[in-house]
Amino acid sequence: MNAKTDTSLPAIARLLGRLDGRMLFWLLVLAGVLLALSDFAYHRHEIFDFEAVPLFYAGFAAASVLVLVLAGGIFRALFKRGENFYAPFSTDSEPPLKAQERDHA
Amino acid sequence: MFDDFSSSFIIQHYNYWMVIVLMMVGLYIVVSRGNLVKKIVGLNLFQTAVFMLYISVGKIIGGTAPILTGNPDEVYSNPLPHVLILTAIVVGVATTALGLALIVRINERYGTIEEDEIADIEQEIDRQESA
Amino acid sequence: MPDIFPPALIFIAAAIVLPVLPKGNLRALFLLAVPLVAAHEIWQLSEGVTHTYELLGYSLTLMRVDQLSIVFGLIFSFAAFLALLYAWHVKDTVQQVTTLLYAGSAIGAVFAGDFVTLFIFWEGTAVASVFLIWARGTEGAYYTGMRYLIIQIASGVILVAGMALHYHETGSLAFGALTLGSLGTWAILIAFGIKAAFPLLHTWLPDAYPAATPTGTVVLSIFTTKLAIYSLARSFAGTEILIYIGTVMVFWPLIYAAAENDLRRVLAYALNNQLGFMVIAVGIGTPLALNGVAAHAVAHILYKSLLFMAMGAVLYRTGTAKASGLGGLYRSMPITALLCIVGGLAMSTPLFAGFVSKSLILSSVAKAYEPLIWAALLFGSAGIFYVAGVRLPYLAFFGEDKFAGAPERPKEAPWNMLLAMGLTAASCFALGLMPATFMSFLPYDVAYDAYTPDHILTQLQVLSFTAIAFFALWRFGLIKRPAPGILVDSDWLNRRLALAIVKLGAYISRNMWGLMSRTATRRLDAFLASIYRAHGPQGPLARSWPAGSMVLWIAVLLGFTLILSFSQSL
Amino acid sequence: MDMSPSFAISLAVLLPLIGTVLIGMSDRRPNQREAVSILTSIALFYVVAGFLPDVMSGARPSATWFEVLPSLSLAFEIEPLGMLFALVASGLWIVTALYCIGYMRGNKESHQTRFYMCFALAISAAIGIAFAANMFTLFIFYEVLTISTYPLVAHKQNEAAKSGARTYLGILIGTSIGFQLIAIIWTWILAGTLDFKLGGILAGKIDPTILPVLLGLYAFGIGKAALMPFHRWLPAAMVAPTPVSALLHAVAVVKAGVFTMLKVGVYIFGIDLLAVTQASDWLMWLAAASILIASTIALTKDNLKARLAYSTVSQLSYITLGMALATSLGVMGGAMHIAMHAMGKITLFMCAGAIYVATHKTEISDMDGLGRIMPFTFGAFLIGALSIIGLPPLGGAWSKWYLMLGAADAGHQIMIVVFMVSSLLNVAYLLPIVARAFFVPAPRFASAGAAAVPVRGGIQEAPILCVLPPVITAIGCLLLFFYAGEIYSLIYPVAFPDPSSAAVQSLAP
Repeated sequence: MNAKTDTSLPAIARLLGRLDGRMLFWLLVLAGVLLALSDFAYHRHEIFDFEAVPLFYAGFAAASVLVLVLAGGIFRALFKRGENFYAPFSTDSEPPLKAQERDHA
Repeated sequence: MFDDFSSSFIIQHYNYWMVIVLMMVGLYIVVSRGNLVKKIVGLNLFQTAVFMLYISVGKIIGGTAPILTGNPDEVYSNPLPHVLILTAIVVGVATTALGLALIVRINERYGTIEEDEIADIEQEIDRQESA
Repeated sequence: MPDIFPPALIFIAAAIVLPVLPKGNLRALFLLAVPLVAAHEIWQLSEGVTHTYELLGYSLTLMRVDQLSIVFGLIFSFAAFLALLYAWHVKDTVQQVTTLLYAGSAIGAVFAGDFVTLFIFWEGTAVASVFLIWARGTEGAYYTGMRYLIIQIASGVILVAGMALHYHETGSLAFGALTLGSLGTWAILIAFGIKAAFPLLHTWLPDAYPAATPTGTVVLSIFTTKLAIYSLARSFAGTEILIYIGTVMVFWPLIYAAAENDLRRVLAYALNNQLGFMVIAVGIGTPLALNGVAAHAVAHILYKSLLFMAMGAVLYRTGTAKASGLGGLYRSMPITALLCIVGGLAMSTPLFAGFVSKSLILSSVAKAYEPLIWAALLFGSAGIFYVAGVRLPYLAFFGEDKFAGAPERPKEAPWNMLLAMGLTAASCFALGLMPATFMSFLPYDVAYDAYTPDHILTQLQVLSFTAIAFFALWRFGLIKRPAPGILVDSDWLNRRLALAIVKLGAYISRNMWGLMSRTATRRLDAFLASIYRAHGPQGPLARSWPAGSMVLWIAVLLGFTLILSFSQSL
Repeated sequence: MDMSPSFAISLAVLLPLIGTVLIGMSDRRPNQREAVSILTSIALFYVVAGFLPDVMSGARPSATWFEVLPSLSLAFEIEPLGMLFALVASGLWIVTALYCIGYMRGNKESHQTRFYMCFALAISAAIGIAFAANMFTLFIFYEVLTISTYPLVAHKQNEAAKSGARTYLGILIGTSIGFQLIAIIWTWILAGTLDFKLGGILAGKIDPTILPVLLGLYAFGIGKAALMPFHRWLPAAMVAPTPVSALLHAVAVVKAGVFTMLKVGVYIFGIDLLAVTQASDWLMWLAAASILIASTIALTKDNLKARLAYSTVSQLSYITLGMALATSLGVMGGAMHIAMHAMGKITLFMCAGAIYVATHKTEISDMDGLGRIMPFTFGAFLIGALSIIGLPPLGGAWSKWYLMLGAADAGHQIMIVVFMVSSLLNVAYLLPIVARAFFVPAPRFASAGAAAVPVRGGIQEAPILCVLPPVITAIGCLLLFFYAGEIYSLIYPVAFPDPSSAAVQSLAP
């Protein structure tokens, strides 16, 4: 089932369906490349020396995500426990909220 | 070794020494004899020793019996111990009578007047009661 | 201006009136009117001290109005309006009343001019808010609420202890700038720090927020933490240690947010991270930085509410907010998905409020020339966009369609939720579009232009490469949809370790007590028994002794007495 | 009301006694009996409140009944602390008198006449304690209070009640004869008087090194203050019907204890003497330990009344601690806590009774989901609990605040920590009751075979006379926050004696 063409879905859903594909990624890459190239065209008024390094921000952002993903992975490996770890003292171990509970709340 | 003082001390107080000996004999009998009648005898000996002690205390050398004679120079013995002991003799007789009466009762009850035998019987009764 | 009714009391009065109103639209309308009336009142306030009152010989200030309190008062009222609109469908009186009390307390605390008044409202926020968690009505929510409440009240009692010490030392109860140094001021800082979720004091936040009701979490996310930020800005502006505390706050929660499964908990951690931004700015303490604090609080309340609303809508419709059970939801909840994406963008994209406020904070840190802190903030900006702006919407709404085989697809969120989210998004947008108006509200009169080419370019680069990195890593399989399970945070220390220690202590003391009382009883019994043995009917001292030995003993006794009396007379 | 003060005082002490007689005479007519009980309570409150303006303006109305020995007489004098205690006891008696009717009828208790008679007798004793002018008078009424409450504790007359009452009587009489009486005689020998005098009567008359011993005799001798380890009577007395627990064990009896403690501290020793000699330091630590240990024990109790009883043990030590801090603000906090805790705790007890009347539940774990059925009762419970915890805007906040200030003044910062931890423990043992009742669904217990909640929809409260009084006192907790200033100015002359006054002058060496 392709969400992009599924006419039973609302128009916004179909639009979002397009984003879900490869297109978004390549659009982003295109925008990113353009923005990165602008570093060479535009001279910013940096306060810190290292800001002047070309592609500093782009690289820093990408590196941040990588660091975060890796750190998250390590934390997950170290600290992940079952949902019942604290049961019955937490809501994590409880079943999904039933419809009437949600309405009541 | 009897020098002048000590010999006179012992001799002059001979009555007290006699009292002490007599009293100890009585005490010894009370403590050591199991026979109740003998105990009473010991008690009486002890008692007599006490009487004699008091009477000796009251004796004044050269004194007469404390009966008024009309002579102002007359020396009398101290009347108080005598009176006291007169009473004590009466009490002593009564005590002895009571003691002997009790011994008769004990003899009837236990069939013996030996103290250790009585104690044995008592213990036997206790044991039976508690069992 | 004595004709102005204190806005906090508007909420509280409304909370008292509310239960007698009939349930339904009338009540919901009344609820919506309350924050609007309050906002209107606050709008009309002019700076100065109004409404002082006497309590036990203390001259207290109910309303101390300046630009800082007005900003917080306004955003609190407005956010309360949005949250109540979002909760239009809720019929539960308890939640309605406590929401009003909670908002009223927070606004009251913001306008408090002295510590006693602050304390009253401070505890008010603690007690009122816990009902939003308990209202979920499950065993787990009950325990979570108790933990939350104890920590919140701990903050209150530490505050009152700090107040007492501070008062003892200085004789002043004014809620103003403090210099860290004495025990009292440290206690006050810690009290604020608990509500501001300082590292290691933060566990209540990711613990409690995901446990509340869908609507309750939105309300919770608005007040408590921002009230703490306000208090820090009021009392501890320029305190250096806050810079380092804030830096840790930027990092630690972010890692958890990047790894969590429960998306509302992801948002709670993200919120904690954003508090770090504000704490750093408070630590910098320059007028520019404090403007940044106020601006970021406003922007952050709006976009974080929006994200919590979106996740609340997902929870409301699907029954879960866990990434492991979600995916592909854009098919059935497209508007929610779109608004969620807007919420993510609102955090730092130009044209949105978050961009302005973040630029303020970053600039203030740069001006203070703190390169490491600045880099940390940059990392935080990229990271927060990754966890809340990209990863979260993607996990919830895109990817594998988890509801493909379900008998019934989840429906789009109800109209009131959509409307509330739409309004929130619009306000983010409006503030971002009109930075000058935004700036004019801030406490200090500092000229600042967020929309320089530098800032825009920088921010766009950061955002686009963050997104690119996410999608690239997703393709390479380095980022995956998380499996069910929870992450143990430092809450393990109190929920497991401390509990175990307490249990061990209880076990030891119970047994020690038992042993002691048993020993004592045994001793006593033995003592009584020995007395009984000696003197009881069978006892040797009660038996009849032979007369002979009696006499002997009496003689011995008499002799002994003689010796004693003679030796005494000698 | 135009009465000579001495007559009015006698009237205040005798009114409940008259009430006792009248109650006894209307044995067969319950309506009349209860009307008498309520009217007496209102009249008593009226008489007691009549003293307030005078006392606040500095007057000290007094009355002497007769002299036992030269300078040792059965005499009364109203001073601020006694005024406060009398107001608390007589005011709450009205509420409790109402509540008694609801509870005793709702529960169909037997021997109600005896109950009401002993109750009035106990109030009379409490008023006597409050107004006593010397330690001798106080001691007599102290013992009367113990003995008159014994039949109340043993009311149910079953094994549990009898054994509880035995513990009650044993500890209270034992400590008062064994320690307090000795202390009183010792004081008499040292000071030659037992009159309460601001600034104390012992200064300069006792070797400071044995001062702690005398203080210890008093502290343990006042068993009603439930200082650990002589606290066992309080939980033991919880076998009594709830109104008894409410008034006597939350208000009259225990408050008589801590009131005596404050009196001894302020009027026998004098806080200056205690502060200078640091004789009360050990008592402060003991009270602190008592606070924390009793709170911890309360956490483990599932029986609601037992939990409240241990909570009382802990809260009473606040007052003892306030006295032992030996600072003005500590005394102020302690005195305020008498009123604040009385109001809060009576609310909690009456709620516990209302729950019992309505559902016959005594265990907290059986109360899940009850809140939706009894919202007023649990709402009042919540407010009472919050006041005990010390949260604004409820009365309990002020007393805790002054105790903390007192601790700061005394330089014992660690005591502030004790108060903090105790607050959190209060949260941990009081709020779960409300939270579970409102928010944890009930059914799992209904299926477990326990006494199930009658599952009819809507509200099923206890009789109105059981629910109204706790609601009134809950509102009282709220009002006390805003009117605490009145208590403050009432107690002020006691806590902060005028340094130029004769009483304080006499203290100077």
